[in-house]
Amino acid sequence: MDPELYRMTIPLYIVTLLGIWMTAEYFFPFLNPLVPASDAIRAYASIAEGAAWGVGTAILTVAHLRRIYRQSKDPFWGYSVVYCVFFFVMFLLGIFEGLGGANFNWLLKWLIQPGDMALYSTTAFYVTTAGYRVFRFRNLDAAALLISGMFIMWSVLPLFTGPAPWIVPIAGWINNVPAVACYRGFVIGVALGIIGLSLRVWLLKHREVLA
Amino acid sequence: MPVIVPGRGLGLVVLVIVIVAILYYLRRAEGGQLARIRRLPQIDVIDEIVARCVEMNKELWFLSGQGRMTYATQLPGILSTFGILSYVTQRCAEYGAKIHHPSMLPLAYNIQFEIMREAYELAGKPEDFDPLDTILYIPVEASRPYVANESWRRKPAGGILCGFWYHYTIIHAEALQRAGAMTLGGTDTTHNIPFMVAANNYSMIGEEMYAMSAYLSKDPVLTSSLVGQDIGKYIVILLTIAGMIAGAAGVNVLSWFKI
Amino acid sequence: MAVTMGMIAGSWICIMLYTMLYGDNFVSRTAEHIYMGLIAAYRFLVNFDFYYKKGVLQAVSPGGGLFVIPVILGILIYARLHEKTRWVYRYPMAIIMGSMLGITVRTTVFSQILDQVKGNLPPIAPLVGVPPFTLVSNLIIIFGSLSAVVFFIFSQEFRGPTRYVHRFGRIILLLGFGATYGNTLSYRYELLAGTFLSNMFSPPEILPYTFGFAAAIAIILIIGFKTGLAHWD
Amino acid sequence: MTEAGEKTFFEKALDLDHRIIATIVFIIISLFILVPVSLPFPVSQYGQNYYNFVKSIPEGEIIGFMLSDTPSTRPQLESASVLTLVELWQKNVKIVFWEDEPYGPPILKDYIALAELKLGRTVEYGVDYVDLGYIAGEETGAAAFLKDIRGLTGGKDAYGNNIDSYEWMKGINSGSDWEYGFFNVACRCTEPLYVRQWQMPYGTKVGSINCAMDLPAITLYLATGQIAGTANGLLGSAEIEYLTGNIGLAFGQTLAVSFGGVYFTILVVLGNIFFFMAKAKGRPVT
Repeated sequence: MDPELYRMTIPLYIVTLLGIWMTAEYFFPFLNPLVPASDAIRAYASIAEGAAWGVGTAILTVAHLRRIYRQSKDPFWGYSVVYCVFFFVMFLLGIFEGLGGANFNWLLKWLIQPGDMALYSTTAFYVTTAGYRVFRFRNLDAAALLISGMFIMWSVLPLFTGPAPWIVPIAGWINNVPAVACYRGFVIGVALGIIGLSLRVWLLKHREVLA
Repeated sequence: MPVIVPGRGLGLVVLVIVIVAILYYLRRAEGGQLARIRRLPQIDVIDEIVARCVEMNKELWFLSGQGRMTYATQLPGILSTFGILSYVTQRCAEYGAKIHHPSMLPLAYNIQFEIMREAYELAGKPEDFDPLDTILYIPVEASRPYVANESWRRKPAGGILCGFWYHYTIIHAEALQRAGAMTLGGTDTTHNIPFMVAANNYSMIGEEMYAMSAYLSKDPVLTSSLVGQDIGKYIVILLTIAGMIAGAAGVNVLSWFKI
Repeated sequence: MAVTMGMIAGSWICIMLYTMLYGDNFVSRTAEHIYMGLIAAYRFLVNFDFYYKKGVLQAVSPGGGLFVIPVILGILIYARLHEKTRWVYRYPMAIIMGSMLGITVRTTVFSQILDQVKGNLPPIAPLVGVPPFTLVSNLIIIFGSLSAVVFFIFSQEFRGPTRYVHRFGRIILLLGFGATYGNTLSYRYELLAGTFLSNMFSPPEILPYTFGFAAAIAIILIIGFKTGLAHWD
Repeated sequence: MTEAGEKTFFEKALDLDHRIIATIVFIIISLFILVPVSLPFPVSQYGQNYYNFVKSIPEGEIIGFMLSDTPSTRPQLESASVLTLVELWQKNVKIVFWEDEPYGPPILKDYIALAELKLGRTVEYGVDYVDLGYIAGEETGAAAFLKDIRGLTGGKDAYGNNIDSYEWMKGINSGSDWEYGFFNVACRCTEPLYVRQWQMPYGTKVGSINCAMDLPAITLYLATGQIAGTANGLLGSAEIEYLTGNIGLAFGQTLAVSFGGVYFTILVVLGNIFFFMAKAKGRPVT
């Protein structure tokens, strides 16, 4: 038997078969007896995904261990030590203390969660600097971005709407008319793109989706 | 028992028309009649970015977004990156540009790893593929400081961002911009496409990103499938105008959607 | 409320992570690796716990025999790590991808195409019997969204009059993007203020620790940049 | 024209270093949070209506207060809730609390402690307020509770005392026994169930303390007057702080966000001025 068959072709056909089945079952009632099976397959898929995190995490850790091992080649190996210390502390706490353990939760509550909030809020800085770079009257396109962006921002800040209450209806109009039109067109385009891509995958035209 | 679930008839019709149109144009293209397709300028941008990286002897960064493959709304965006990744990696391997891909997708990481490894093998340079650096899994939350710091240090000359994105968009795109990279960004997420358009030098908006994988495929036939998608757009336009006129004439248009 | 070690740790990690805005330096690098180590382990544990509880435990429990399937699928992903069995991982991938892609296609047609068309039609966007201003707005919504659809057409070169439709579609798209940008902007400032408040400034007793540490970090960074240990450019 | 290699002031200003921009954001945000200045602050109609509603409650009235704040929404809603309590207790209003969220009871204790600080006196359990504890069951639970309080709670409060031991509680057994009520619903993003289960059947005048993202869901009820007023998220908290003269964290936060917006506006205006100045000098600018 050609190894290509069971190595590549059969998995690709599995994608096609499952895809057409799941789509058809939504439209045709005679496929209803198969619904429990397809629900089960989706449940199995999300359970199996849980196991997938191990591969990437292990390789990341190995990459850091390699940096420590090859000290001389990479001047940044010190940081890898920091990574490994915190990784193994968290990992071992999780294993021995369980996910609800006191120390595990302490790390979660006082390091991971504030860190996540801090990182999320850094977007404020990036949005400001990007805005400074982009919001310029270069041409009509940039002007469209600039005008609607500024009006919408002013409309939610009391310091602007106080002295100039007429901003609010303008911003409301932008939000309800051009923005709606924009995302309607955008979403329809995306939907057709999704159908086209899925069909190409099902027709085995995108073999790279399974590498 | 009805043949079709009530209320889903119109959807099925639209879906079938689009699928048949795509199949028709694909078959016609396989018969030698390639459809005329507008060339997207973004394709040349990808080549330009790779060329810039080769010229400056710096890295190209590929960022494939966040999301999980088990969520139906996020999967297509992730799938669309595979074609782009395959093309970019091959180009980089051929021309000798280094590519770095911090992948934030735990499951798709496996596929992306194999895509990149195969692309390097195809280019005949498997030794250039470093499994611990060319592609590296970075937990998605930690990718924010990672990209900001690491791009500042390595100063990549080019960046390509695509896939499904959360608020990370602006951080990653701005970080690459600050490092002096020329970036191309695209996503299908409504909340983050504005930042892709604003912060990157070039952008792929929504469907353009999906079309990209057809353009970049080695098989020129695939671009013809885009004509099938256009048929879907014409259906939308026709349906809207017909509904508008019928609605103005007093017809209850909503009943169309309950077929 | 007393200041605890935890509050100080939370405040300090925030300050350290914020230094990533000042380019690559040892403070932000250290914070990055602390954070990455913790989050990598945490994400792995949480997801593996899900796999173990929903998969392995259910499989061994009575009546859950079929849950052997996801357990095996999960293990097969790891086959990739060995050169000879590399191809095996495609099977779990194919099952995950296939089942989810079907769901996407079937819901996309309704939520992303038909519902959007419905939104352009009466009674949601009526054209008859409405005040003139609403009529104009509704016409802009309808023709704006159609122009935005036209913007994505690939099989036409936009020359002649169609060029203007294409252009109008682009302007509409950019107006919408600008609106989201503006909305997000104020929300992000609120988020920043909220983070400052909940992690660094409250309870007020923590202020000396926060500002003391921030000052120390600032001094360290200035020394670093002056001596060239950290790179300004 | 300057020499080719040398950048004009405008061009330099156009590539203003991002770190300077970021540092100023840091300074603005933390300054206004820590040192909120009292500026003439435009109070929205929502905030004014809510304040008027609180003011309209007569001295010594007995009211119902559903408090289900959560830790994540607390930064937004704390000020509005605490200051409402302060205003009420200044008028010796007696409050019956209950919570439909497990997070509610500990947060209530915090809020009462904070209100005591602001009030300058201690409030006494059983005299100023009674806590009926956590009522499970979301909408059905709330409906049953409002129909027959003693039936659902067994006549006991959160601490197991008989509620009839408090003289003023004797006449209270259903939603209709309160003329005024408040609900703090945190972020539910749903149609407000307390309008359906409390205001509509019993005609109680209710005020709402909710997150800003819930506003679209309740504007309808505000327009019809079914909700008498809303303290709408952080902005609502800031407005109440401003109106009651207790300028604090929420006001500072709103001020910080507003000044962040002012700063961004200034940046964009300057960016455009520099852009056209540089362009006028005939230099290629991006």
